[in-house]
Amino acid sequence: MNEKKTAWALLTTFFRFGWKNKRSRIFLLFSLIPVLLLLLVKIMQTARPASFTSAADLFSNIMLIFYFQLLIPVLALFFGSSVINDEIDNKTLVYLTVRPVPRWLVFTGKYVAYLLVMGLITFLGLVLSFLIANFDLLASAESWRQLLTYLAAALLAITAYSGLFALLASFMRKSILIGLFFVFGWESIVQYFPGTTQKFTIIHFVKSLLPYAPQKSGFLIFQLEPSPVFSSVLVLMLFSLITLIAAAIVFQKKEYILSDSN
Amino acid sequence: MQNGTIVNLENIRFSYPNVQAIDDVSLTMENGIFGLLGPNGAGKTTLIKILLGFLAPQSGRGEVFGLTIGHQGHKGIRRHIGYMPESDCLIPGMDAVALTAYLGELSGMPHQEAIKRAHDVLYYVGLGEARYRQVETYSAGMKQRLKLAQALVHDPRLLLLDEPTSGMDPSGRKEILELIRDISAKGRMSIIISTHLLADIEYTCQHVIIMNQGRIITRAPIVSLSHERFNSFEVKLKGDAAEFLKQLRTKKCQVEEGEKNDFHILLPAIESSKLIFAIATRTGVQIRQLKKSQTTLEDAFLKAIGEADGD
Amino acid sequence: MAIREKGYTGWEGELKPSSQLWLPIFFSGIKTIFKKKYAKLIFGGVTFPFLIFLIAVYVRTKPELRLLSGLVRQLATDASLFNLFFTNGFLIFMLFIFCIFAGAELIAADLRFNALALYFSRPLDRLDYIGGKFSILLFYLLLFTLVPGLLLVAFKMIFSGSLSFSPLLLLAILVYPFILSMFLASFTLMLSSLTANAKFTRIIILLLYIFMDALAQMLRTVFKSDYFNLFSIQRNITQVGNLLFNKGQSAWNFPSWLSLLTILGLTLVFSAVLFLRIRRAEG
Amino acid sequence: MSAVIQAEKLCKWYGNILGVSDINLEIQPGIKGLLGPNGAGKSTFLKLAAGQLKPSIGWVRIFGEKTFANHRIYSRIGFCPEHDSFYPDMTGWQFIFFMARLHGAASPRRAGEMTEKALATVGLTDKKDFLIKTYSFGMRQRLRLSSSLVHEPELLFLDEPLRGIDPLWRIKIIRLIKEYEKAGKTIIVSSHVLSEIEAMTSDIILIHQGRVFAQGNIHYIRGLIDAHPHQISIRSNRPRQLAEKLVRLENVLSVELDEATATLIIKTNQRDQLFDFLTRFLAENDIEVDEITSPDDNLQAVFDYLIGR
Repeated sequence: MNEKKTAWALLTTFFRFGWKNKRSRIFLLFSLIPVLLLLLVKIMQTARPASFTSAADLFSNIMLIFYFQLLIPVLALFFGSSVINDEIDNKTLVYLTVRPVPRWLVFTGKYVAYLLVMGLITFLGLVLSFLIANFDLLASAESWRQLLTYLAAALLAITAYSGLFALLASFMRKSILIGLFFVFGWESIVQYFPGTTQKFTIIHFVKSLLPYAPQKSGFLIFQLEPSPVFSSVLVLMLFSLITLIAAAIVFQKKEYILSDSN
Repeated sequence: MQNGTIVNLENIRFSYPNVQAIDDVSLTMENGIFGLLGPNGAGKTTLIKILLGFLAPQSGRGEVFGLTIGHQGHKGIRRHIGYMPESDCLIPGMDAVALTAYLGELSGMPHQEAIKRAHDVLYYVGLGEARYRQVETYSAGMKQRLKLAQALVHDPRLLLLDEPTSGMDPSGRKEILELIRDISAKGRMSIIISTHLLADIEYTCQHVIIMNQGRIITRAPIVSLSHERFNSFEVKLKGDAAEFLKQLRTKKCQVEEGEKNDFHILLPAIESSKLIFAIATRTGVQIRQLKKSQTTLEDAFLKAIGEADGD
Repeated sequence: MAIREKGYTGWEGELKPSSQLWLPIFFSGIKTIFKKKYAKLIFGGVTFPFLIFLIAVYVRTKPELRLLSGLVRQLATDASLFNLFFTNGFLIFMLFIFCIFAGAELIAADLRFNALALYFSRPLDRLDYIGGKFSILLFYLLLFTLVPGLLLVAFKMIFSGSLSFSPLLLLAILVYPFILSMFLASFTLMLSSLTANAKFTRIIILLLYIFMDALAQMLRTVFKSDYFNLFSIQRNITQVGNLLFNKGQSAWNFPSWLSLLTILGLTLVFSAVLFLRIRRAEG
Repeated sequence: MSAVIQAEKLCKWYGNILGVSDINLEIQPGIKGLLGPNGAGKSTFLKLAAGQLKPSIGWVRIFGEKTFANHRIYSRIGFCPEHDSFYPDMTGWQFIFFMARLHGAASPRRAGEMTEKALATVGLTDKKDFLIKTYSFGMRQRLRLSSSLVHEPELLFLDEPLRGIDPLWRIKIIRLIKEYEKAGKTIIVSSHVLSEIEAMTSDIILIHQGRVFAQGNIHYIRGLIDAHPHQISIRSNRPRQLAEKLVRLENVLSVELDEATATLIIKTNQRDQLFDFLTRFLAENDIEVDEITSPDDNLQAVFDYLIGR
C-alpha cells in the first residue's frame, strides 16, 4: 500500500470536487470583479489618456484592498476550516479514516487540494489584472519580476492564513466567529497603529513583501513600517509550515466524535 | 367525510425530470390501516408527497377528505394530516415540548392548548423524561418518537408514516408498533404506513398495497394474503438429518433446505404429520420445530416484485 | 371516577384555520435567538452607540461639562443628532454582526436539518413561513434602531426640559429604522436561503459588506464621479439618513433620494429571490 | 485459529456519557450478531474495534495489532457506518472509485474494475452516474455497504447494514454476507431488527448498558437463562388429551390450554428430554399435530429478558 498513490488520489479528488463546487464559483466571481474594473479603466485610459489615475497605480491598490486584505483571508477562513469541519458536520470523516491511509496524510492531502483551489481562484484574478494593468509595459523584465513578487506574496498569504484557520478548526468546532474577528477585528485595527503590535498580524508581513508601500492615498491611512523582505518571507513560510504540521498532528492524535449526540 | 372514503385517486401520473415516478395510479381508501410496500424507488414516497400536496400530479385527479389535491386544496388537506417523514428532520435550537407545541400551533391549535397537547403526546410516545432536552441531542430512536409525536399533536384524521420504525432498537420498535395498533384501535384516524419491514405491516395493517416502478401491483386485505399451504411443513431438527431426509424421500416427500437453516417438507396428500414424527423417532432425530408453511406477506411481495422484474 | 382511558386520546378542540400562522414562527424564533450563546454579548455591542449618544445628549444641555466635546459640537441641531446616530459606522457594522450571528442560520439551519418537511406538512404557505422569519429579524433590528431612537427623543425632552419636537423629524425617526431593518432582513434571509451551509452564508454577508464598499470607493476615485457610491451599502444608508434627517443635503454630489431608491429596490429584489428560493425547497 | 478481535478491560466514555465499560472478549471468524438496545454501546464498540475511537481504559486489537490510527491494518477491514452521511456533490460511481483509489488500487483501471464490482454487488450499477443526493434512503445505505466491500476485506464491521433496504435486496445482502462467511471472513453485524440477525447467524454478542452480557449461540444462551423456564407451544386436533398425557411428566412445570386456538403451552426446564419424549409420543399416538414452536427461544425473548432485569 504505497502512500504516493493514495496521496495523489486524495489530492486530485478533493481538488476536483473543491473546484467544481458551487461555492468556489461564487468566490471566483468576487475575484474577477476587480479585473473587470481594471479592464474598464484601461479602455477609458486609452480613449482619454491622463484624465484617470493610471491603471498601474490602481493595480497595486486593488491588490491590497481586494485581494490581500479581503479575498485571501476570507478564502483561507472558509476553505482552511472546512478541511476538517465539513467532514465532521457531514459525518463523512469515517470514510477517510477507515482507509489504509495515515490520518495526517488524509488531512494534508485535502489541505493541499484546497490550497490549490484557493490559489487558482486568486491567481486567475491576479494575473489577469496584472496583464491588463501593464499591458503596454509587458516587454520590460521589471514588470514580470513584479508579477512574480505579487504571486509569491499571495501564495504565502494563502498558506499562512489557511494554516492558522485549519489549526483553529482542528481542535475547535465553531472557529468561524473567531476567524472573522481575527481578520476584520484585530488585523484591521492594528494596522492603524505604529509600533510592534503590527508584528502580531499576518497581513503586516504580507504587505512588507509588496513592491512598494501604497502612498498615503485617500482611502485608509496605514502606519506601515515594513519589516525587511527576507525576514517577512521567512516568517510567513515558517508560520505556514508550523501551523500545517501542528494541525496535521492534532488530526493524527485527536479522535473526532461523529455520533448523533454530539 | 362522505361514506368514509379518505383518499380517492384517479389515473394519477407524475414524473421527475428523468424518472417516471407514478404511472397511472388509481386508488380509493376508506377508513383503515394501509401498508404501502415496494422496493427502493417504487414511488411510495412520491405518492405520499402527492397526497400532501408537495407535488402536483401532471395528469389525473384526486381528493383527500373530499378536497381536491393539487395546489388549491392542500391547506385544508394538510390541516388534518399527520406526516412522519422518512429522513431525519427536526427544528434546531428547541427542546421537545417547544418543538411539538410549535408544530401544533402551525396546524391551527391555540398556543396554550398546543403546549398541553405536546406534553400528552410526548408522554404517549415514551419521551416523557427527555421532553425538556434539546432535540439535537436526541438519539436516532428518540428522534423517531419525536417525529411520531409531532404527527399526532393536532389529532389528525390521516396519519402518513414513512419508515416509522427505522433506527429503533427491538424494544423501541415493538413499542412503536404497539402505539400504531393502539391508535388504529381507537378508530379516530386512518393510517398509511410505508415501510420495508414486512413484519411491521403484518403486525399493524389491515390492507396492503404493493407498488413497483410507479404502479400499484396488488392491493388486498392482509388476511387474504397469508393463507396456509396444505400439507407443507417447515421443520427444524436436532441430530443427524441425512438419514431422516433419505427416508422421507423414499416415502415420496419433497424436501428442500430452507433459508433460515430449516427444512421445507411437502407430504403427499394421504400422509399426515405423524409420518414425520415416525421417521424421526426411527432415525433418532429430534423435531425441535414444526410449522405449516404459510405464504407470508414476504412471499406475496417477492412473487409480485419477482414477476414484474423477471428476477 | 372511571380510570383514565389508557393509550391514545384524541384532542377535542377545533383546528381553526388562522391566517396569522407567522406568529408562532415569530415567537419561537425570538426565544431561540435570545437563548443562543454570546447573544447577550452581541446585544451589548449593538446598544453601545446608544449609550454614547445618550451621554452626548445630556452633555449638550450642560456645556460646562468637558465630556465628549468633539461629538457634542456636531450635535448642534436635533436633526444632526439623529442623523449621526442612525448612520454612524459602528452601529451599522454591529447590525451586520447581529445579522451574521443570528440571521445567517435562520433558513440555512432549517435546510440543513431538513425542517421544511415539518413546516410545510402543516397548512402553512410560503408567505407565513417567510413572514415569520422576517418578523424575527425585524423585531431585533427595530429593537436596536427604533427603540433607542425614541428613547433619545424622550431623554432629549427630559434633559432640555421642553416638549417641543419637530413632527417632521419624529416621522423620520419612525420611518428610517423600518427602511433599514427591512433592507438588512431581506439581504440576510435571501443569503441564508441560498445554502444549507450557514458558515458560508456568514462569510458571504461580511464579504459583501466590505467588498461593495471597497469597490465603490475604488470606482469613485478612478472615475471621479460620486454616483459610484451607490455600490456601497454603508454610503447608501448614510445618504438615506441625510435625505430623511437633514432635508436631503447629501454628503456627496449625487441626489440622496437615489440611495433611497437603491435600498428599496434591493429590498424588493432580495425578497423576490427569497420567495422563489423557498418555493423550490418546499416541494 | 487465533481470535480475529481481542479486547481486554475495554472502556470508553465521551465526557461523562457511558460508551462501553469493561469489555473482555475474543471473536473468532464467522458472522457475529451484535445486539443491544439503543445506547447500549454497540456503535461505540464497533468504532473502537475499527480504530475510529481511542479506548479510555484497556485495549482492543485486530489481528494482534492496536487499532486507533493504525492505518496499516485498515486494508484488511471494511466499516459500514450507521449515519446516513454522503458527499453531496459526488455520484455513486465517483464515491466508490475514490474509496477504491484510497485502498491503493494499482491503476485507475483496476480501481474502476473494483468499483464496478462493488456497485454490482449491491445492485446500484444502473444508478451509478446519478448524484448521491438524488438517491433514496435505501440506495444510500446500499452505497455505504459497497464502500466497505470495495477492497474485499477479511474483517467487516456492519453497523445497521440493512436499514431501509427493501426485502428483495435484504435477502440478497444476507446471502452475500453468508458467502463471505463461507470464504472464511469475519463479519460483525450490529442490528436492531432481530429477524435479520437470526437469518444470518445464531452466534451473537449481547451488549447492554455498555457491558457484554453474553456471547455465543442463541440457543446456548437461551439455555443458560435457566431461571426463566422454556415454553413449547403445540397446536393439535386433540389438545386436551395431549395435555393429560404431558402433565404427568415430572419435567413439565406447567401446562396451559387454549381451546380457541387448540394450542397447548408447556413450560419446562429440561427441553431436550421433553422434545425426545414428544417426538416418540407423537409417532405412536394418532394425534394430528399442526405446529410445534418455542415461542421464547428466539432473540426477542432473550432480548426482552436481558432488558427486563
